[in-house]
Amino acid sequence: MQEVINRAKELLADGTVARVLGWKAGDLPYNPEPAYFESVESLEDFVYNGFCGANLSKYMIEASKLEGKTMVCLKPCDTYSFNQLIKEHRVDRDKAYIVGVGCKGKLDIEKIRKQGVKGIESIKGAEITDEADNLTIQTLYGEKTCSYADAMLERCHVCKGKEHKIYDEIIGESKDTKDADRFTEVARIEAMSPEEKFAFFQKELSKCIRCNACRNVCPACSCRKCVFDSNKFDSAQKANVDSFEEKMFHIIRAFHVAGRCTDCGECSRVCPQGIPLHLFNRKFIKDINEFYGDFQAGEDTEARGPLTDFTFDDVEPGIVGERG
Amino acid sequence: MSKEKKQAELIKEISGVNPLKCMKCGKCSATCPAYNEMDIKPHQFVSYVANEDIETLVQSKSLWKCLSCFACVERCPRDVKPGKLIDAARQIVVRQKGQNYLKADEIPELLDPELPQQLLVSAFRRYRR
Amino acid sequence: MSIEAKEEFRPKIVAFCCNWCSYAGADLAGSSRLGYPADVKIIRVPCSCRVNPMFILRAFEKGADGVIMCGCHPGDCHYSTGNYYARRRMTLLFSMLDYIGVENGRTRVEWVSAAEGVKFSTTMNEFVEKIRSLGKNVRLEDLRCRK
Amino acid sequence: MQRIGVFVCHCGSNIAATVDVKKVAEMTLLEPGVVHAEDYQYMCSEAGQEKIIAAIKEKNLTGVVVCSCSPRMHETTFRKAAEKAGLNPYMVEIANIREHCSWIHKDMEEATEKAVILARAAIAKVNLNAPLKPGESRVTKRALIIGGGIAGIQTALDIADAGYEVDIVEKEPSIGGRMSQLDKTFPTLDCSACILTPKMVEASAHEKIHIHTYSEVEKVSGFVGDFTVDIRKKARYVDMDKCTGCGVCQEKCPSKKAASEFNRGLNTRSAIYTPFAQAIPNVPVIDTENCIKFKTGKCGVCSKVCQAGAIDYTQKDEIITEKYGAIVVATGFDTIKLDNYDEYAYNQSKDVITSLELERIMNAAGPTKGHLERLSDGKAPKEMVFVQCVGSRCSDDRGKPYCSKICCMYTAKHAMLIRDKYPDVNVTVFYIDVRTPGKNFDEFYRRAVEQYGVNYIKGQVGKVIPQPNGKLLVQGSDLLDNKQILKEADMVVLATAIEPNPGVRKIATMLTASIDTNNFLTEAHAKLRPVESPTAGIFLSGVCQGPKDIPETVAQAGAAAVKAIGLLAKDKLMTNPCTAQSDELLCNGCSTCANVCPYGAITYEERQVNDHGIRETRRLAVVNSALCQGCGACTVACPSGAMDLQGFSNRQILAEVDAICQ
Amino acid sequence: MMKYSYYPGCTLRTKAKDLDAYARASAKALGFELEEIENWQCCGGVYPLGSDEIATKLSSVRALNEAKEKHQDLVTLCSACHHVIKRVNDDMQNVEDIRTRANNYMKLEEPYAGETTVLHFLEVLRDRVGFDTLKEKVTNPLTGKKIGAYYGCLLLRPGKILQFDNPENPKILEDFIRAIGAEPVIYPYRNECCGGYISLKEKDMSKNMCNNIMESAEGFGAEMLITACPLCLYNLNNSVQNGLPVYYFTELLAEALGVKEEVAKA
Repeated sequence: MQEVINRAKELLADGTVARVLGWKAGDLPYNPEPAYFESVESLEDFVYNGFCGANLSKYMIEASKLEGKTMVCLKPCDTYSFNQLIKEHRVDRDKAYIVGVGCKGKLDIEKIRKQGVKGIESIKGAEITDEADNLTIQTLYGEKTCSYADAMLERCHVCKGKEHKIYDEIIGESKDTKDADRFTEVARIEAMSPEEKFAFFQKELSKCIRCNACRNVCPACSCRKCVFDSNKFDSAQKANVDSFEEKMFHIIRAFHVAGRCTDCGECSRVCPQGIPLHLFNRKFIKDINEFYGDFQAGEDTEARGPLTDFTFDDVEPGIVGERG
Repeated sequence: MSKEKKQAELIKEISGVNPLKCMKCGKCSATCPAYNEMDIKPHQFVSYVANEDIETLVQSKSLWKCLSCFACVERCPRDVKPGKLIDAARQIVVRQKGQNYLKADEIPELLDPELPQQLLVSAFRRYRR
Repeated sequence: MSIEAKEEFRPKIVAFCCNWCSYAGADLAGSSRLGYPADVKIIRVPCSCRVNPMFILRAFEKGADGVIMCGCHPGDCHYSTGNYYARRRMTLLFSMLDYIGVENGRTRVEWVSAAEGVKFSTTMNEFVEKIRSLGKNVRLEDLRCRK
Repeated sequence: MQRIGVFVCHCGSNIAATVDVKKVAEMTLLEPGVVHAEDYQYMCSEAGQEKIIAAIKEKNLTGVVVCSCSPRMHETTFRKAAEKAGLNPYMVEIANIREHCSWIHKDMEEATEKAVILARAAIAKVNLNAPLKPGESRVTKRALIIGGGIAGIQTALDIADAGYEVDIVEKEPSIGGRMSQLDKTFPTLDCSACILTPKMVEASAHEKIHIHTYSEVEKVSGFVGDFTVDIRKKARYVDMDKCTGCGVCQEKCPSKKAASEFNRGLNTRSAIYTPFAQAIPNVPVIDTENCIKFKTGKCGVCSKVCQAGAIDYTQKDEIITEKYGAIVVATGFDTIKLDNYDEYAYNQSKDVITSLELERIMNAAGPTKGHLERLSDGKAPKEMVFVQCVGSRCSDDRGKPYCSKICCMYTAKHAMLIRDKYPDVNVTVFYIDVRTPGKNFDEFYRRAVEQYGVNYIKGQVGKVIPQPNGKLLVQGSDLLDNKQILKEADMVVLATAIEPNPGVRKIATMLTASIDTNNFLTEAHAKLRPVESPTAGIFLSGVCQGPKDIPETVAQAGAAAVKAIGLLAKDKLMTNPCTAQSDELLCNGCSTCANVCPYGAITYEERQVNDHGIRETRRLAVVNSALCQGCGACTVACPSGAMDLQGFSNRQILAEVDAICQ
Repeated sequence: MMKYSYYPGCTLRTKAKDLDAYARASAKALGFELEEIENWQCCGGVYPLGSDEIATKLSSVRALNEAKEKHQDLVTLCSACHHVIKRVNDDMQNVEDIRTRANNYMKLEEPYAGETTVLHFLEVLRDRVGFDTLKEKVTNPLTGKKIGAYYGCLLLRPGKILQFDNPENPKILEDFIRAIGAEPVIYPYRNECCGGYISLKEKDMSKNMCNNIMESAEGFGAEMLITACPLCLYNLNNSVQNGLPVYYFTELLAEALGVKEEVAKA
């Protein structure tokens, strides 16, 4: 962390960048939040630890409009989103100084809580340089430990790799934390009967309160104005009126980001209701891989997205029924 | 539904043939190796079914002269398959009790020591219920 | 069996037809008097690639029991490539609908050329039959909008 | 709120017999925005149009819905009528209650109910319509003809005579097509070459006609009035400018074993060759597959003997790119392969031939120098049998379901010519039906029977049985005598079905011209627009559209030329105003729309916008409405909904969906 | 050694034992084995054309299913069995009604839906062994023999379903004849019916037809005929006086492979 801060200070001091986009500590030990730092002094508040899951790519859309360069800290998986945003002309590469920060998997406080850990005062082992395999948690009720891996975000278990896809420099080591197949859950649902599938999604989606947190955090959902807020489709909605509208919102959202979604998992991370929203996006990713060949959005800034491309002998939509 | 119509429908159902597809080119009759033995010719079979004159058809000698060699089926340009119609008509006859073309007591005199099993088996299948 | 006579289920079916092939195919079905149930109502779009998944979901929301999209055969699109994009879009959309438990068969894509009046009619007959066998769309419709 | 008038057409009894038109009019009056509704016998008639005009004027209508036949029939008619009354034509929508309703439903109640719903959808759409103005696009005054047979040649001559530049692209080394292979033509028995070659010469000498033989269309882009086409000129290995056509190279070429395409493989040709003596251009090509020089590197005889030094083994294929306002397809036909019909013993016996092969045999320049003889042993035949409908009228997927149309007549021709030239040869024709509609056609066929004594037997042939003595036993039906016939023949001629040239599918795809299951190009309207493809700017000439004989082909070729001239005569074309448009406040500038645009009609600009007080420079999509053809691919690709299609907007289509699902 | 399920059929057990024995011996010489399926029942000799008949198709389905369970292809030798079983298999693949009803009768653990590949012995020679390989293995080529192949009707038709060879101009037997070193004689009647099915009751008629076949083959120079069908063999032999000799193709195969003697001894 200190290395990043030192470098940020240098870049600010020599005028290479006008500001630094990183994280600052929140009110609790496990909720750091994205922040801009415009002076060397303000960097005192900079933090970077296992709880800095937030993907800062999307902030660069606004930062690209500002005067001067912005130093942005991107984890390996965040760089996919950044690439995708470059491809869509939403961020200006020249306005960004990308520091690829090391990552050994990010933590999910909910997972820690689910292990029965309450009244958290401080957490040790979440530091990025720390090689500890366990987290030591100081709580009101005494010290608890839990393994780092068990506390990781779902997305880190299906890590895309430790490589930064785009950067100006890299600070710190990264680790590939993949230990699961990312399509297991999708495949499990696919194997259900229609009734079970419907019941599953109805149960999950009925929790939706249309807070739009998923949309707001999503680096692919970067429209100036969402269709669900405009009158172009008579679809401006305030809240869901029935179960269909939730479905419609989430299907269309997933459809709009299909072929563009890098599977960064931010939607599920931020959902206050804990809806596994990434299951929609991953379904499309799985289908795209199966139907049109493996594709990873954000791998580079050139490749044509699968929905703006075709081959003469693509599968017919009837495949859905035939596949059963 | 009249009896004739019913029988015609039955033949169409059993054979899966639509006689209306026939364009009366005569290729079936041109093809048939048993043509000269037949009183009603293969192409006429189609017309008899289309005209629902099944009684004449089932009385005809042709029923028993057809070799089931499928040459007409293979060559029919309209997918009408007269051979299937003939077989269906034969089915109608043998399914009616006592209408066997081959009587059990006829067999011994027809037998010869070289006769392959298959011939008897198929004769039974073709001519008896 | 209930004592009351069961009212025949008349599905609501929306058919999106591209202007150049399928709409003309439907016209040909008409001029050839090749019937299909009145449950099918056609919406003319310039090309199958004009069909937004929103339109299809909206139809279901408003109570459609089935939605079919027809376009030119791949390779014959009036706009060269429109139906290729449409094919990918619909494949993914249908797959998603299947994924969330909407019965397979409520959606369909069929390529019908301007010369295929027969195919248009057969397709619509088949589709209506399929939707009738699936029954009312209860999974996706918006109950508020039913009269 | 619009003020909408609804006009319900009876179409005589076409609609009114199944749809309660009065009720439709009545019901639509209840719809929002509708201030007027009426029904009339024939809305498309002068009087009907007057009614629309009057109502627009009297009731200040801002929108019109006509419930009638398909918009593909009369949308333009009604839009013009609205325009006369001062209403923007794009404020008119059609509810198709004929093709999509009255013609396919029987029950009045049901049909009426559906008609009302279709009308509602149209009304809902008109409520959201906005006036549109068409743009203009230019017309390149040059036509491309694909195919250099009689159809292509005739179309080219007619267009060129009207003063426009024409390019003919022909894939063979010479123009002339199938007609150049024929010996005589029916029903007047002219020599085919005698009437064709003057036309070939005329075309090649015409200053406005540019012939590209041994060439193929490689790529087509653009749209009506403004096509861009890449043409591949295959390497001939002979310099067109230097070659004098002396023919010495062909004479001296040591490789003479290649099957002659022109003679249907009945004899051979040299590796350097012109397909026939009157070839245009009279410049040979080298067939590299059979050329010793190309196969082994040795030889070079042709180069040595060529006085003009025209042989150039290093020639490469060349791509030329040209712009055209109109394209005419004249790709013609070939006979089908007979591999599915071995009962006729075509593959088993040399003496069973197709009619086209007989043309070559009868032709003085053909493989037998015009003598009728058996190909197996060179003997003169005494008994000839002709079999009709070989592969035609077959619905069993071995052959073609359609009637090839020309066989009855050319078989009568063949029979007559043989009986005339060789009176001792007996000719028997097995036929299913003799079809001779056409001027002097039936008379022609009757002459074959009455004057020339050709024996016509009604019935198909089941099998042709080669005999040990070299003869052919023909087993056929005589349906009129109810007999099976066994006839011994020396030669059997099969009237083989014709099919569109196999390459046409690829061409149709490039042109986005629609094609039917038999590979015939589809016409814009089966009766009323028979020489136009539904794709604007593409015209059809000859057998590529359906089987036809020479007079019909020439007539259609002329018709296609007139249609093309009609297009080329215009300086500008009104473009479809139903184009895409981007809402600059919603556009993300993400380029997704441009990625799916087939016309390259979307570009990006950095522009100042004022978004609710926020002034900033944004990257924005801009649609070039002259290039946009209005497919709508971009509108669905656009995630924010910034891109919308005029005339088929998101809200209009949703309104239709809502009205139907109501 | 490659193993195939084998369906001999009734006649090969009785009157046409030779056809069977020569085939097995030849198979061994060629490196594959015919494993007779257990408890096979007669196929019925005639494909039941009536689309509503199920019971008469069940014996074929049983044989097919047994091969499926053993994960083997099903080989037949008799033309009639081949015809019946292949067509029933096609029904099981493509005719939903027949498939459902047959499976209802059969009560199998896993329903049968035409998964088994049915091969005629000749198809094994052509597609699996290969005529080139066969040619190499021939030790006793029948050089100089002019042989006419007699196909009859059951092997070839309906061409679309049997997918055996071009029904109007077949060549598999001719290729076979070449492979065993002899010279094929092509004659037009080789795919015409011999009238076997009616020979029981219409002797004159079938005699006439056999004569046509024999005369045509003889006319083109054949010295003998070979066939795959016991019925054709019987009929050709019995209907024509002093006609060409007719053999099962397997007999000549065994001879060419040098295993004929073994069979004769056994």
